[in-house]
Amino acid sequence: MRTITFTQIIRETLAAELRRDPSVFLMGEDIGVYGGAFGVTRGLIEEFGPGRVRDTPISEQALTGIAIGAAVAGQRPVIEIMFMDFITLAVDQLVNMAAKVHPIYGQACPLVIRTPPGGGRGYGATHSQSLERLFAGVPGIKIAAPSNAADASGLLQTAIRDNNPVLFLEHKLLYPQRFEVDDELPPPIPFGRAKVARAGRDLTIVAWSHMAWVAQHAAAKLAAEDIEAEVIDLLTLNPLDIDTIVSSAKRTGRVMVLEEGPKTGGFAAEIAAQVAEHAYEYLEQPVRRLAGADFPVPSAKNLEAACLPSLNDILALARELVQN
Amino acid sequence: MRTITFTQIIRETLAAELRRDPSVFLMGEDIGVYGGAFGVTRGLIEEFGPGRVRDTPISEQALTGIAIGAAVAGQRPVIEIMFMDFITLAVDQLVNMAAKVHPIYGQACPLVIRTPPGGGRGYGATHSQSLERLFAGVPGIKIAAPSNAADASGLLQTAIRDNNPVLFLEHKLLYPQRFEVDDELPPPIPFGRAKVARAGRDLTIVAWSHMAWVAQHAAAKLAAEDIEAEVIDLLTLNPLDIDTIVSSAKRTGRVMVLEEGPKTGGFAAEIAAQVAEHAYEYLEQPVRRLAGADFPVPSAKNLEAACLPSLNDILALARELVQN
Amino acid sequence: METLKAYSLMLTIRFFEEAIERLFLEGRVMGTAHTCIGQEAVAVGVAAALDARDAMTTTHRGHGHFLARGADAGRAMAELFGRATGYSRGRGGSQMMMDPSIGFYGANGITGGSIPFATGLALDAQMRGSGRVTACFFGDGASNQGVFHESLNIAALWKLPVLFIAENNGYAMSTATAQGLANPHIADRAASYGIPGIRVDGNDFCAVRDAVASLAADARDGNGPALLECTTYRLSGHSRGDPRVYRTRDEESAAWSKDPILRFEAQLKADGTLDDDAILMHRENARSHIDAAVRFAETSPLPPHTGLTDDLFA
Amino acid sequence: METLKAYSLMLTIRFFEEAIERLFLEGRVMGTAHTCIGQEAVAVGVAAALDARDAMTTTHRGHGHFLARGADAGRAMAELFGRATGYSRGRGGSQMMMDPSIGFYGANGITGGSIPFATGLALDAQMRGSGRVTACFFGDGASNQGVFHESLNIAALWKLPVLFIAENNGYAMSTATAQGLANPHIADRAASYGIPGIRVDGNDFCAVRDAVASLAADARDGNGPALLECTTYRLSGHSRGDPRVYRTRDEESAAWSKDPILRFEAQLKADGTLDDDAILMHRENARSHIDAAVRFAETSPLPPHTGLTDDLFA
Ligand SMILES: Cc1ncc(C[n+]2csc(CCOP(=O)(O)OP(=O)(O)O)c2C)c(N)n1
Ligand SMILES: Cc1ncc(C[n+]2csc(CCOP(=O)(O)OP(=O)(O)O)c2C)c(N)n1
Ligand SMILES: [Mg+2]
Ligand SMILES: [Mg+2]
Repeated sequence: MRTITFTQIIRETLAAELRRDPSVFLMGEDIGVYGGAFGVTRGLIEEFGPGRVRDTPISEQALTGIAIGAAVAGQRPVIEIMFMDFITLAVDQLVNMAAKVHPIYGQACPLVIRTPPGGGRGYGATHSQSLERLFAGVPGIKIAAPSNAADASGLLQTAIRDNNPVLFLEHKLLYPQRFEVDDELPPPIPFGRAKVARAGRDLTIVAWSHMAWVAQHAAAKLAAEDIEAEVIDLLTLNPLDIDTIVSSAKRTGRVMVLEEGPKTGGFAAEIAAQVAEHAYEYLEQPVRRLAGADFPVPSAKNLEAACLPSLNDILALARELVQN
Repeated sequence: MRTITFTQIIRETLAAELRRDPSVFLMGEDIGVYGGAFGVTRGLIEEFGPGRVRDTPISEQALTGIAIGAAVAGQRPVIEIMFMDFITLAVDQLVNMAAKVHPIYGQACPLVIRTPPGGGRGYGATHSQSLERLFAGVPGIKIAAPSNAADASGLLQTAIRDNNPVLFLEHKLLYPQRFEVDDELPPPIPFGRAKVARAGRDLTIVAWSHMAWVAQHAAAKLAAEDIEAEVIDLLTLNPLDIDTIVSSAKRTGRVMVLEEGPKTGGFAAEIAAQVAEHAYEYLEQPVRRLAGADFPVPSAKNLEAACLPSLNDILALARELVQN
Repeated sequence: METLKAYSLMLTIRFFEEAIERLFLEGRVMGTAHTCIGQEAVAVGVAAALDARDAMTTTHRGHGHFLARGADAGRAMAELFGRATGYSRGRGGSQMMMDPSIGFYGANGITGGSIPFATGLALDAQMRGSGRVTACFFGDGASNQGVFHESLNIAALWKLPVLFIAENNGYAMSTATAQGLANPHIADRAASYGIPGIRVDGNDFCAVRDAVASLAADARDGNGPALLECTTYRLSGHSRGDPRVYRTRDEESAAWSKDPILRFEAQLKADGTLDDDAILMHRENARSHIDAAVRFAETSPLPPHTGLTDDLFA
Repeated sequence: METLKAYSLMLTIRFFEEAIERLFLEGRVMGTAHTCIGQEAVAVGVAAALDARDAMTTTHRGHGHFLARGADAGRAMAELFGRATGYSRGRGGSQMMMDPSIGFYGANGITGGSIPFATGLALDAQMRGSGRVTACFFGDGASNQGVFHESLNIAALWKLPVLFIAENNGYAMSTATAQGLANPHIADRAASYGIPGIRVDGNDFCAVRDAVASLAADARDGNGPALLECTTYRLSGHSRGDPRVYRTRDEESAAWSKDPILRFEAQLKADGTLDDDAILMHRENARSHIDAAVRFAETSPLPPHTGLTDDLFA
């Protein structure tokens, strides 16, 4: 065992995949010598050279489209979009091209888009968004959203080996966090199997990415109050492992879905809708969503905190759920 | 009273607004002499000239951004995105700029984006999408989605007079449809008030845009089977009139939400989640969503039909709902 | 490519497109399509200069490019008819067909959408050292999309083997080139990226072929991309049902007098390659080729409409 | 704008930026910010050539532009401190401030995002006939965004009164201009749109001011947009905590020797406008101006964190 940051394990995983398969290459803005805005790719250009760790101009639309073309031609590009907010510039290429490659043309499109969503760093309204909602409703794009180092590695390996476009979320608050992991990188983790990160009988908390990490902290605190929360960490939003969620919901009868992005129109709604459809008679009360405010993420610390779901919000809602 | 197509009433409404307020102007690709891909603006350039009916190059991102700048400076641009699929190119400008103008900078941004979503014409996977889901989860953008001529006119007037970005959906299957309307254009219709398009006691059907039109046909057929469906036509998705939906749900206890776009990650999920939260004890069974397939809209007629929700699907689900 | 092969491909394209226009009018084909009548010399000129290993991307107006590259007319037609035998099994329609086995990577219906894709194919070729050159078609209108700028800049920076072929056919829908481009000479845009920008008469098969051959050789030698502007004219309407109010019938007649096929025929007659009989024969062959394609398409089965969602992912 | 006013604005900007770097190090300011040390002559040179009615848009590196345009340093600083008195009431932070009352329309943190916005301001000016010219700042890196191309094309087509001011400061984050632009002369890109493309030494206040004055007059006369490339150097790191591994300390020292402020001072001394005492006094005034701004910011109240969602829409 060893301790490693989320940043480091992603870097190691990228390095391992670059070594394993010559068709894997990285592309993004300032990912070479600079190592990326969050330092994830630091050092990789030294080992793999500028041909496989490609710095691009500031051209998110083209760099994404170029990756799609290269992917269809048989490469396995892993691109970095520096902040998830900038993926708005690549929506056309992802929605109208990448997502259509297999269903319409019958070709593979092995492409990974790594990008950090999320607030909490005071970066303001265009550097803090959780925009998985832009793609969660687009058939043809897989979405992985790990909450810890080991899962990030296993999921990233799967993403890179997958023959479809995979949006890979690396929440910026996770980057500096340290996790205990095996000395060896974990094996690939299959997509579409959610993880019961903590078992519990009193309520189910469904979450992904950084919120799944927060949820586990919340569950530990709740345990001290004799509330046993089951935490389901989705790992992937598409494919969605609704079965694991539903079977937990049937056992606990109380479900909270967490989401960092604004409440309205988020992916938590999809989960809530599916749970209600599939576990209807087992629910003691309606599925509750705890999510961000319907407002852009402001930069001032106190405003930002007010707009994002907090540990305390989770504790409060958990108590309310079990009391009813 | 007179009969008018959806296309015609939008054209008349645009003309009336152009006459009423000199700060209103139109901008889009081939909207001048050509009259737009669907002919909506035909004839307007003759009356208002090329300064107020502005043809642009094929540059969706810039034309949207230019409209935002002009709007903040005090104009009231009404832009046309020829097919909704192309709005993917303007997501950055809408999400990162237009939606932030008031909450962050405290300025008004009176902008209307008119665009036709939807399938049914065999246009294929990049000319048939219903992409309101890209914006339904973005705080700061209003969405109107009429299902008939009178509502389209009233909502469009409101949209143009609103001080915020409004995405205005004109489903392409509605354009040629004929509707009975008053000789005068109707008054503006306030946003955020859903319409009970048909009253009924047995089940509630929630829909918007073209699906709300189909829902009314379905309800008429169901009435012949003694099933009285209440049809709620949202008119606007944001603001969402959840109260009207919930009070209907409480009366009928059975709710179906229709959506043309793919089921997963759509706006129907949001409605289902909210109804479940607010009408929980009144529901006889879980809210059901009837939506498009999780697949791009194919071009072949039979494939396209298989991917979009049909009248018969609605009838079948309605029967199932009332039988349970 | 042999000259007569090129000539007969131009005829095939013309008759394919004419058939489509007819079939739409007759209601036998649905959806939409954009025909390239008048632009055949660009498609065939480019294809004639490429190798088998090379690649091509196209636009919404792509039947000509696809046929020039060697597509089966029957399967292309079947796609327009929405049949199981179509290149996209009826899922794609006119604007979305691909056949990597002949180096043809299609379009997606988004104006300009294939420009970065082509650039990515060229990146793949460079990484593999495959010697492949990619020809990327796009229209005058598409050259106003931001992704054109982004892609050319990157292709030039990385010296990727891609030829950007602008089909300046006078119009983007109803927008005349000079109404869409502040500087209507697309080739001038090459200077922004420090690459060659060349303009040729796109109705002259030989001029197109020779220009592409020379630029492709440069690209293969590692000298990077180039921008080739082919001036031509879209004799057809933009898409079905276009009343063409944005231009005069006089202008169109003048353009018809420069029909690249008649021009090529005259040239081939002048140099003794063809006589009137041979022309007739070629025309007849091309026509029956298309007739057969239509029959094949129309008698092909519909695609199965079940199980689609299971085929979403690779 | 008077010369001494310009000089003191340059000092104000420099000290504002230095204060920010210090405040970040001390942990008194959070989030992120991009300082423009070394680029003051561009900001002030452009501002000096504009009228009160004119407009300006900026970039992520925008404090200098804002102060040059007349922003209150205290309110700008308060925005960085996340206070209620900040230009965006603490909602925007360093990258998102706007003040239409002085014709300043901000940026949004998206590289290149303001280019079409500025074009839209110019469209508004043209429609009103207000005589307003808009100065649109963007970096060398931003000039690779597609929306740059789209916006310049439209501005040129419609002859909009907008000046596209490229601050070529040598780098886009870690990417040297020649690594990001296939042709590193941004001004050359003007040819694609048939507009003037001019390059000036951006560290020379007078050169910038004079170039802008002349182009602004042209734009006001209805001659349309122009592209002005101002070459300069970002003496600061890209943003806080940038270790600047992508360039050498030698290169930086060479650039420091071209510090636009020292240069301007030398010039003003040479022509007799300033002596050493006056320089000291100006520097001291600017410093205490910034000290006061920091005090104002730090003692300002936090913004109320309730009721935000009620203020989403206008
Ligand atoms: C992003 C996008 N915008 C608009 C359209 C609608 N459209 C289809 S073809 C076309 C004109 C394209 O002009 P050009 O690039 O010159 O090609 P041409 O049609 O002349 O072959 C337009 C506007 C589209 N398909 N995609
Ligand atoms: C769309 C987008 N892509 C990337 C970034 C990250 N980023 C911020 S500033 C910057 C460099 C910009 O370079 P340039 O335009 O030259 O301006 P400079 O920083 O040199 O002033 C980058 C890559 C961003 N903010 N937005
Ligand atoms: Mg054209
Ligand atoms: Mg720069």
